[in-house]
Amino acid sequence: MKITKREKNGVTILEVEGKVTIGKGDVVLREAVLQAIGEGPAKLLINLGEVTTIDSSGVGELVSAYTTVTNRGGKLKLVNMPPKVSDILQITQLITVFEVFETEDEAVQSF
Amino acid sequence: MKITKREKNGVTILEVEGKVTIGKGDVVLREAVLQAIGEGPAKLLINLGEVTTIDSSGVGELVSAYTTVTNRGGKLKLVNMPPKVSDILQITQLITVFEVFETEDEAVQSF
Amino acid sequence: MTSTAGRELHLTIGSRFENIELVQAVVDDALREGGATEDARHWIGLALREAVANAIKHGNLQDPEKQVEIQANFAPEEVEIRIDDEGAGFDPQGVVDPLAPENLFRASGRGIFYMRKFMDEVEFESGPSGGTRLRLRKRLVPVTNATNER
Amino acid sequence: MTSTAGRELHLTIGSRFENIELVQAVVDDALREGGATEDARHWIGLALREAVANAIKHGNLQDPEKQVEIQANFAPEEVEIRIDDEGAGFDPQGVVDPLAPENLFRASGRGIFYMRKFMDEVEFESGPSGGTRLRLRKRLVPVTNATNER
Ligand SMILES: Nc1ncnc2c1ncn2[C@@H]1O[C@H](COP(=O)(O)OP(=O)(O)O)[C@@H](O)[C@H]1O
Ligand SMILES: Nc1ncnc2c1ncn2[C@@H]1O[C@H](COP(=O)(O)OP(=O)(O)O)[C@@H](O)[C@H]1O
Repeated sequence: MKITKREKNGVTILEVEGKVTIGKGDVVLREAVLQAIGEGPAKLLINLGEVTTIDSSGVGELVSAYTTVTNRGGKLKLVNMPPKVSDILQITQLITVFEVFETEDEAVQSF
Repeated sequence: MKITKREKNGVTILEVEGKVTIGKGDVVLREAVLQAIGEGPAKLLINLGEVTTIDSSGVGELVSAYTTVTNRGGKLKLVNMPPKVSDILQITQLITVFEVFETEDEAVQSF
Repeated sequence: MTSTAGRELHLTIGSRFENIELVQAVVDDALREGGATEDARHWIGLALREAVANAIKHGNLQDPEKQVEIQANFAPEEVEIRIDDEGAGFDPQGVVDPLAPENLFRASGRGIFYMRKFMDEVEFESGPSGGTRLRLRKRLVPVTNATNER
Repeated sequence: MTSTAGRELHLTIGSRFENIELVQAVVDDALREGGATEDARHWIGLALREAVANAIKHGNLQDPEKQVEIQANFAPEEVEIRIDDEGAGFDPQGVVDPLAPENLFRASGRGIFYMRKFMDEVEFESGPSGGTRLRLRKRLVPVTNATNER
């Protein structure tokens, strides 16, 4: 599991690669999100394009990241979701909670 | 396991790919050799470059091919042997039985 | 298709999350060699991950000395996987609904729900040593022209 | 390196050569997850293939109803694999030397010889049901300072 951080027009983009699963990937994601958002309201975009597996712990981290960012007056959005990841969020009715985009440009412009 | 047959300056070349192992690869190799050599004395070159695994049955087929071809007055040589395949033939002292070449050109010219 | 009939696989691991990788890899090999579809393998693998994660986390409380046992049986058109832990057991009736509005934003509580979605049957019982025994079952659709040669 | 300590793997297969792929894949997963070197995995995998091939061919005479059982135990620095078949057993003393000049051109008879080269210990015993029980053992060098592994 690997996360790369980039900036684009004031939006922080986290590119997530590999397994977002219990014991490792979930923790790495949590730390990357906390480090990326700092204290104030954040504009955070998570690119899930290279995620191979996500389990309920990984989903839990996405939800936590969403509530943390939102509670601080920021915005968290998702982009580039592989079909199997999208299925996972659909099943637990989270797909409607997140704003999800197909391309990074669309997503960045929406903030 | 896959075998491709080619001709070069009167030498029949069998390119072997994958697993030369009991139950499948060994049988496929045997049939390819018998089909390639026909009745008379043959010039047969086996290219082992893409062999991933060989077991004692695969080794046995190489030895059988060697004796069959030699008994009919033909020649069987080997080329492009991966280090792990070469180790296997070394351990059972077969490496000295076969004429082994590094490149196909050298091998073809030697017939 | 290679028949999976009569195949059994039994695996014992210490209670470390990293061992989930091994369990999934091994069961996935067996499913692939048996000609299961990519999709079936994916969802069974996810259910299995959730089950083993729960056994490690809630059952054995991550004590690496405590073991999780995985027993998989491959019938021609069904796979059954049994997961045993050495925990105190629990009552699955007490598990809350992750789709209830008050739970939607919780960081946990979706594992069993996912298992039920991915598998045909999910049964909890009390295991022989008092821990939880979980059975996962899924019917498999044979892939008629699967080439599982490498 | 992930520790393999305490891991056990048990596999039952019908006597078909194609099942050798599964056995090798599964044990290879366990070795890889345990941090064994590429080389160690390769040679152990080959020895295991020879052992299971013999159990299927000479032990169970390729009767698909007869089973081969594989039990692998992963200690931190050693792997032990036990292979049981349902055959009539045999006397390993009677096995001929494949390096003897009169045997060099034989098409068979190299399997046990290879096993002995690839593993540290190869032991044949009579199994509980009268078949052959074969034990393969190999010490593992942790990946960090492995130099001349075979
Ligand atoms: N093997 C187990 N042993 C004990 N309790 C368990 C076990 N599996 C699940 N549970 C209980 O069921 C609850 C719900 O599990 P689950 O739906 O997987 O969500 P989560 O693991 O995120 O809490 C757990 O919080 C735990 O209390
Ligand atoms: N599991 C077994 N059950 C019965 N006989 C066996 C078994 N394993 C090996 N043998 C005997 O030992 C001989 C040598 O085996 P091996 O060295 O593997 O060569 P090969 O299998 O090519 O004959 C076999 O031919 C067989 O007679």
